[in-house]
Amino acid sequence: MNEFVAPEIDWLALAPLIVVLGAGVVGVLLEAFVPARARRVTQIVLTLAALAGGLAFVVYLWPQIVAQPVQVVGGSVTLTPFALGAQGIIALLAFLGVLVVADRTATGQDAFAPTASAVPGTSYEDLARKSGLEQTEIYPLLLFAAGGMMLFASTDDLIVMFIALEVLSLPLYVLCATARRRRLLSQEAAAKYFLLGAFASALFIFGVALIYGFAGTVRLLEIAQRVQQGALPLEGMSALLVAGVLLVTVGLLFKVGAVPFHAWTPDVYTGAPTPITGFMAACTKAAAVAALVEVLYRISIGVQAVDPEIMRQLQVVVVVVAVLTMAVGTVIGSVQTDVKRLLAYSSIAHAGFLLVGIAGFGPQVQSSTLFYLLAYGIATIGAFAVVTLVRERRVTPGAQEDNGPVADDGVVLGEATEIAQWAGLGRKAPWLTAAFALFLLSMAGIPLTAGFIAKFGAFAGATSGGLWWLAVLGVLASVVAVAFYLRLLVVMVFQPGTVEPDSQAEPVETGVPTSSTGDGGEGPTEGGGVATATKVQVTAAQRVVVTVVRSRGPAAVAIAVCAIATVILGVFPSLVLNLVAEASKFVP
Amino acid sequence: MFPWLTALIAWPLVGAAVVALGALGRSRTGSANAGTGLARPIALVFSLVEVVLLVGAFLAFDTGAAAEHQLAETHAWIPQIGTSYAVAVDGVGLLLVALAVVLVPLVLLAAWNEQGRDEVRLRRFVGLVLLLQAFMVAVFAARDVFLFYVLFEAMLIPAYFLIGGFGQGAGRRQAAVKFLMFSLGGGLIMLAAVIALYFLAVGAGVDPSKAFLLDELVGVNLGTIAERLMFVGFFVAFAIKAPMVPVHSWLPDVAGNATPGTSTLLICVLDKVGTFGMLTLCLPLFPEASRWAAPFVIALAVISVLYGAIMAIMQTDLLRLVGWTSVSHFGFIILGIFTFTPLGTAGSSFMMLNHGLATGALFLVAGFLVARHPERSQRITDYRGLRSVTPVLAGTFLVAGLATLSLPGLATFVSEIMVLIGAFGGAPAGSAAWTVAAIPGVVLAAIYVLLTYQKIFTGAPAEGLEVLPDLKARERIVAAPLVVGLLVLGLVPGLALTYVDAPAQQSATTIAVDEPADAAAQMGSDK
Amino acid sequence: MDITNYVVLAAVLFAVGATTVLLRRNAIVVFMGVELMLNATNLAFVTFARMHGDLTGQVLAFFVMVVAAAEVVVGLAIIVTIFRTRRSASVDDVNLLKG
Amino acid sequence: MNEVIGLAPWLVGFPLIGAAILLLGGRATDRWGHWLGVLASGASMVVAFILMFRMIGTPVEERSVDHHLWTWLSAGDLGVDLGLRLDPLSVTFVMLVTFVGTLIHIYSVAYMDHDPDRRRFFAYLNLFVAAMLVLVLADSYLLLFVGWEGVGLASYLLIGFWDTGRPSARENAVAAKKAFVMNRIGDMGLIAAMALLFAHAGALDFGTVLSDDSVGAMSQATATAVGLCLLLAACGKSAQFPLQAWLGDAMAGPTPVSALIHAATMVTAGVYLMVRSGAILEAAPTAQLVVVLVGAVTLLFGAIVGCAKDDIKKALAASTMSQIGYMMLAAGLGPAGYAFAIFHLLTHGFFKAGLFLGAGSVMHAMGDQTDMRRFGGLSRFLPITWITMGLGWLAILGIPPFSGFWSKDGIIEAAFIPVEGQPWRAWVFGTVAVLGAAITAFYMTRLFFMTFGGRRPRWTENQHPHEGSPLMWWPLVFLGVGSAALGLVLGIGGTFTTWLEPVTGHAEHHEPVLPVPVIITATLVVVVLGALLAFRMYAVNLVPEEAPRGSVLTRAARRDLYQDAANETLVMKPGYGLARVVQVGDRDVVDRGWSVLPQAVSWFGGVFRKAQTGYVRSYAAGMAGGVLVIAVVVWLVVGLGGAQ
Repeated sequence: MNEFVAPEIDWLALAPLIVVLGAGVVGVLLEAFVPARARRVTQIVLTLAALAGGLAFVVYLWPQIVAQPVQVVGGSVTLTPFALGAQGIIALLAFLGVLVVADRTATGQDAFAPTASAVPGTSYEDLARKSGLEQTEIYPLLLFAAGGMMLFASTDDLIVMFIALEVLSLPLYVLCATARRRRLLSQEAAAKYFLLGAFASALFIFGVALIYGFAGTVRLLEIAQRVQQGALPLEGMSALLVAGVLLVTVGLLFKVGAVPFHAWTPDVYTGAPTPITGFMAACTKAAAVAALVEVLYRISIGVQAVDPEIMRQLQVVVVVVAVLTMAVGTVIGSVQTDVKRLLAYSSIAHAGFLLVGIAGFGPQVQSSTLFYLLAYGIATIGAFAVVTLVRERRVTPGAQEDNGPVADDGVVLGEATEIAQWAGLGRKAPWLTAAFALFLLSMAGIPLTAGFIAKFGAFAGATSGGLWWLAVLGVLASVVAVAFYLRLLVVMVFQPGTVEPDSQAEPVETGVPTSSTGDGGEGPTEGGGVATATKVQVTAAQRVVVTVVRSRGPAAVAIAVCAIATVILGVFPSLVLNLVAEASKFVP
Repeated sequence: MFPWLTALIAWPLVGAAVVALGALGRSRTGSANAGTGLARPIALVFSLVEVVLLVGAFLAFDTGAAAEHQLAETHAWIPQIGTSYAVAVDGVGLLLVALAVVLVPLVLLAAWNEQGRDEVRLRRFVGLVLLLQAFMVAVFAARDVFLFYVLFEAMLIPAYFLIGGFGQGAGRRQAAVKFLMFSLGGGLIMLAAVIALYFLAVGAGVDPSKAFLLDELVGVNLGTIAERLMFVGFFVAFAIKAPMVPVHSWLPDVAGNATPGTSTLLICVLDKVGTFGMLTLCLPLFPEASRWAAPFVIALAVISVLYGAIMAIMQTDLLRLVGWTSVSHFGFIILGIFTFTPLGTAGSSFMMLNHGLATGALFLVAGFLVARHPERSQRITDYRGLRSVTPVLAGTFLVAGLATLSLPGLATFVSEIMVLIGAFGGAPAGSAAWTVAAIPGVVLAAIYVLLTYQKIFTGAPAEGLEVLPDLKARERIVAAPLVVGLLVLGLVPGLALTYVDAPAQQSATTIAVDEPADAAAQMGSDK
Repeated sequence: MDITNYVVLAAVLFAVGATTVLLRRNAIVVFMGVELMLNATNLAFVTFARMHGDLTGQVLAFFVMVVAAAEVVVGLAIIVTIFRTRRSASVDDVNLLKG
Repeated sequence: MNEVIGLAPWLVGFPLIGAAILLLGGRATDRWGHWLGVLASGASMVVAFILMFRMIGTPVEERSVDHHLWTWLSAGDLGVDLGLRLDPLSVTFVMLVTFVGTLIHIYSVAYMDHDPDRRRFFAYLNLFVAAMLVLVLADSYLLLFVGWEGVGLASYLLIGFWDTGRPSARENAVAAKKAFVMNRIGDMGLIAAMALLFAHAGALDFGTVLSDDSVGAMSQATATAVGLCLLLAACGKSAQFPLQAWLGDAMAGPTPVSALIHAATMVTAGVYLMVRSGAILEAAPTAQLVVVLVGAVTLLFGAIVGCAKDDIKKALAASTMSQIGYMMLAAGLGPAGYAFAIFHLLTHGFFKAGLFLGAGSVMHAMGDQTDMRRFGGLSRFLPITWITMGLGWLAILGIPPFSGFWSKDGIIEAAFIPVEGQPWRAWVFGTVAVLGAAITAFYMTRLFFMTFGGRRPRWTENQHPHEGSPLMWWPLVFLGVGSAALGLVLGIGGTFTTWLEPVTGHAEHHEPVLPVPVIITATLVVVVLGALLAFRMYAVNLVPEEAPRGSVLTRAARRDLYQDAANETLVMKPGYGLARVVQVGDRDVVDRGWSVLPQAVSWFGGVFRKAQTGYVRSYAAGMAGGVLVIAVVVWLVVGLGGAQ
């Protein structure tokens, strides 16, 4: 037999991935060896360091990859400037996301359950809470997810892509289930995400199988090559390719959150712990879109020359999905009453805008997509970070509503996510509101924010591909999207906050299974994260007011960075545009 | 050469930054620093220095070549998408910049006591005003389509907050949303056209790194259909901004709910971007499409003239009324622009300035009036017989009203008559007939102005209004420059016409360059 | 026997799995449907590998198996947690989040 | 001429400065403001005299001078200078305006003595004089329009002078607004005329537009259109049919205002415009005919209304309307009529101002009473007023040798001049003119004897009529002398006609259809008959204190022949209806139409969100269905595309 040949591996090119994933492994070990008190700090430091390291390696690698893209491990990792750019964006966004995750706020509690496995409302849970347990495993999970995403965006091999998909998804499923409050919702979100995610994975991998059947390989570039050369094992079975690519695309579109594979998005975004939602919305979208672009474009390289028919079919798929996504995202978004849900639909709408750009199959799409992902990700993480700070607080009658950090009386509860509850926020927390408004404006694509340059790029992409009518549709959808961002803005900035115990009178919109209802009267001792599936029930003597808790630092830093970046990217985007323009090569 | 335009743009930004320091702090009424703060004086000083800068710009401007775009500065901004920071003004642009610069200190003075004494709130207010000013100055100076678009949209945001956050009507939030939705809706349609313009221009051989520079784009043949589509994209945005019937619905709500100062900035300056855009973007970029659309546009313009005036007559709310009069006046401006005669175009350009002064005066004086009412009522019928109570206020109101109805001797008359006389001989089909149809607008104007004056100032003083203070010194200082300006420009309009005449000649020439022969024949038959 | 029959079988199994996902209420059974889809894929991989005469497909099947196993771990954990909270494993009972 | 032309701007300048000082000076000028007003007007009059005498001393062909001040408006193809044109026509007007104006200023010092706002009154009066002088001195239609609207503004301000603090304040204000708005309706005509003229000649100055070249090149249609547009303007300003309704209400202003603005000067501006634009009208016979028709109709209209009015000022206002009808009629007759139109304008300016000031004197004496049925027998108490008004009465009746005879007779004669191809015209309009003279005699005699005649006074006990101060009656004397003598001075030997010839052009002599002596005699006969009838009814018979119900015609005339009702029905109501339609349309169609968009989005949002059921299985079904749908779409689109 052949002699074993040690594979030549360009470890340096793998460094960003190795750092992040390796740190994840280390993090798991830390759980075992570091004492409980120091565990959280250690984990945070490790996680941030790993992501920063990953980012540093991306920066370090950048010039040489731009000069010469490489394929590592036999093409399993194909490091093109585009992929590297995507890795960098994911690492950066993950870094910001982790900052938000790490913030315990002035309440001293993070957003995660002390023990996620405890049944909500049981004495075991109370005990865990009282003894101050913390689920520090979330940090390695985050690292795994981030690593998976980075790999997802930088592979040419469909099976590696599948594995990366699972590596990024599985931690997210778990993370979704770990919310400290409203745990029923959290668990439900996890279950839905998991079942639908698994379903989508199955579709994806079956698509891979069909492509394999058609081309005899699962390497995109090889497929393209073989199609071009006509060296196909099964002649005349291009239907296999179309079906395969369709299914693979569906798997990716699921992660992107495109209609009609979007249904999980609002539910999961709402139910998951808010910092995780921010992380997920920004990073997963970045990874999935990057992967989608790679798959579609590499396939298109192959089929464009040989079979324009298939090319057209591909384009039709993207166009149809883009139109549906924009329409559904904006239209349903316009009737939402929950901030997180609204942001979820906003993320669907943005998936649509991204697809508009991609559908053009034009030459600048790679760079404009990367810019879009960055702009959108920054605004999204910032926005969800703000959501984590707007809380309900239970006060006893007669207590003054104060908007400062936690006052002595009253107990800070979960996030106040009803839009109506955000009334008067501008008065309570002007800086926070200003930042949030900035994120909304960026998402709305108002000029002088990053979102505008991004949207311009996307629509320009469609127009350059001849799909000017799609750009017009995108513009119309933007108008609707603007409307719902504006609604939130109006409530925050212009409406006076109500001091009346409104939240008590508000109908509890979700059905409350009695077994899991939080305890109304019996006051949980410190901090009182009542494990409840729904809005907090308060007794008549108490009322719930909306308050803004002070960040302990990390989240504030994240918000500030996001806000500044949003403005800089909007006013002076040249530098970043230069970078992403260099990244517009994804074929090694 | 000193970068006058950049200075004019940057200076208010600096001012906004200065007053904004701490503007986002907590708002607490009655705190120690209430009313003692420096926000208003600082902003006023900034806006006055801005006037000095304006004088410098005027001195540096060569009136002999008013059709040229002067004081030009061009720097690459986002070369990847071919956009530059390119600013320059011709005579029209300079006058509109002047309008923006001059009105801001007056508005600040007029609103001196309007926003209460909470320092934080005041800082926000004056900060937004200065920010808006910077954007407005920039948009009139922009010579890059992308830059123009960016500013066109960006200036909506401060305006939006000024309406929604500082307005005095109960419906201010809805008004702000309506304003923003209409404007953004139009703006986004324009965005599609802007993008298309870029690709078509690059396709037609324009250097991609300069593909948004107006100077590069003018004269590029884009193809008839594409040109028309893009014209529609631009025009819709401008028509909404202008505002033109039937996309005017946001205006009365804004006028009725914003503070008079905000309305002044918004309607007297910001909305000029609509007509300015038609003049400096639509016409030179899409000459063929402009000619194609002109009959339709003229018809809509004249309908706006009459519609706005009729609606003004029917109003019961003083500030809404003033808003409606603007719909009517903008109709005249658009009529002048789209009949492509040098005289009409010059008249429209001049009218943009005059309307700013006249309507600004009317808004501000109406604001003074409303501020005197114990309940700050805007209902016209809540006032009666104030001529004997506040004679100076009444007189100022009347002068502003007469300027609104274009009384000869005031600047507004000169521009209106230029538009009418010019438009009558316009090239597009039906110019003459539509112009004649617009003339009754002057009668309707007399009705809405004098009816309002009659209701508010004549008869026996209304109960509770028997004793009101007359215009204070501060308020007189606000009104005086506007009134003097209207008078001086009415008697010596040459002061301003020097600036608008040459651009108008050039614009009319450009549009007529490849004028087909039948249009000339049309012109003859109209006579 | 024609080898394409295996491909057809794989497709049928995949469809059965998908139908299971769509029709069954019990979360465990739904998840089993997904597993069935994955295994149908495995069958397809192996069949195609045989058709192409290379080993890649067979190797890929291993990857899929591993992934399926990992999914089981996480999935069952989530389902069990929910079951413990709600005393029900029906996917139709978890619809607090909607709209 | 040229050495004094530099003074011309001061004609306007003095009153304008006066007005500015009085308006801006505020209360500080209250004590001496009225004298400043008089001074400003007087200074202007002095300048006017200087200019007139210089002009008389200038050869005829050099009497028309354009004085350029500065380039006013230069844009596009239009260049309009701010310039003054001095020629016999404008100087005539200048004299009338400044002389009568100054007299009325002086009169007002006393008349407005008790009014706290006297300063403001003088400011407005000065403003009016300035604007009126701009109107007549302008050397272009555009500048004329400035004066045109300027006098409208002054008129508006003065009609509504008492717009607060009196029971009738609101009515006064409404009257003022009505005057301005109806004037504006006329102004539309002037704007349209300017647009037409600019389109035709590319200029708006008289020198170019009215030149033979320009007029000669004008098509019949254009000339007619311009002529009719100008006529519309004249109708508004001069209260001619159908825009006559504002004049009666305008009597709400203080009486000196009625005398100066609504009798002597402003309302005659329409005639000035017609005469000034004579060249164009002559090129448009149709327009000329309409002018004559309007004049004739108004002539009768005013006369009939005048017969029924019991309010002395309204009766005089109707008379004014009627007299201007004469002038308008004359102005439509071409060069033969122009000079007499202006001549009548001039004499009318004197006698009508005198009559109004006399009426003001009566009112002053009677405590602001205007109802003639409450007067009677005043000749004993107000002898100066009685005599001066008597002179005015004789003048308006056209009794030789009083001034009205010279001018009105000229018009009547001109009306009888035949027009080629339309023989009926001379007869119809001549007859109307004579008939008008008869009715005039009736109502003026009625007015005169109801006020001064009668056997017993009809006023109440506590009224003690007496003459006002000399400031009031001296102007009356001047005007009375003018009413008596002006015609004689200017009329004999056609002095005035010759004076105006450089402007109006030489009129070919045409014989009227009847011999001139016959016309004169017939006119005098009917005039005397009319006067005697009125004398019998109102001097011999007792005048009832309450107006009798009267005939249908009387009642109609009292209500101004239903002019307000007609306007109400024909214009205001439909107009308001239209405005309501627009208003409702804006709210329910346009505004609601736009709000449908967000509503539709919300509705769709509500529908679509139902698909988000919360059930995992439905989500999965959605995904599976989505795959199928997309596959089908791909197949359809591409399949159909491929089939092409």
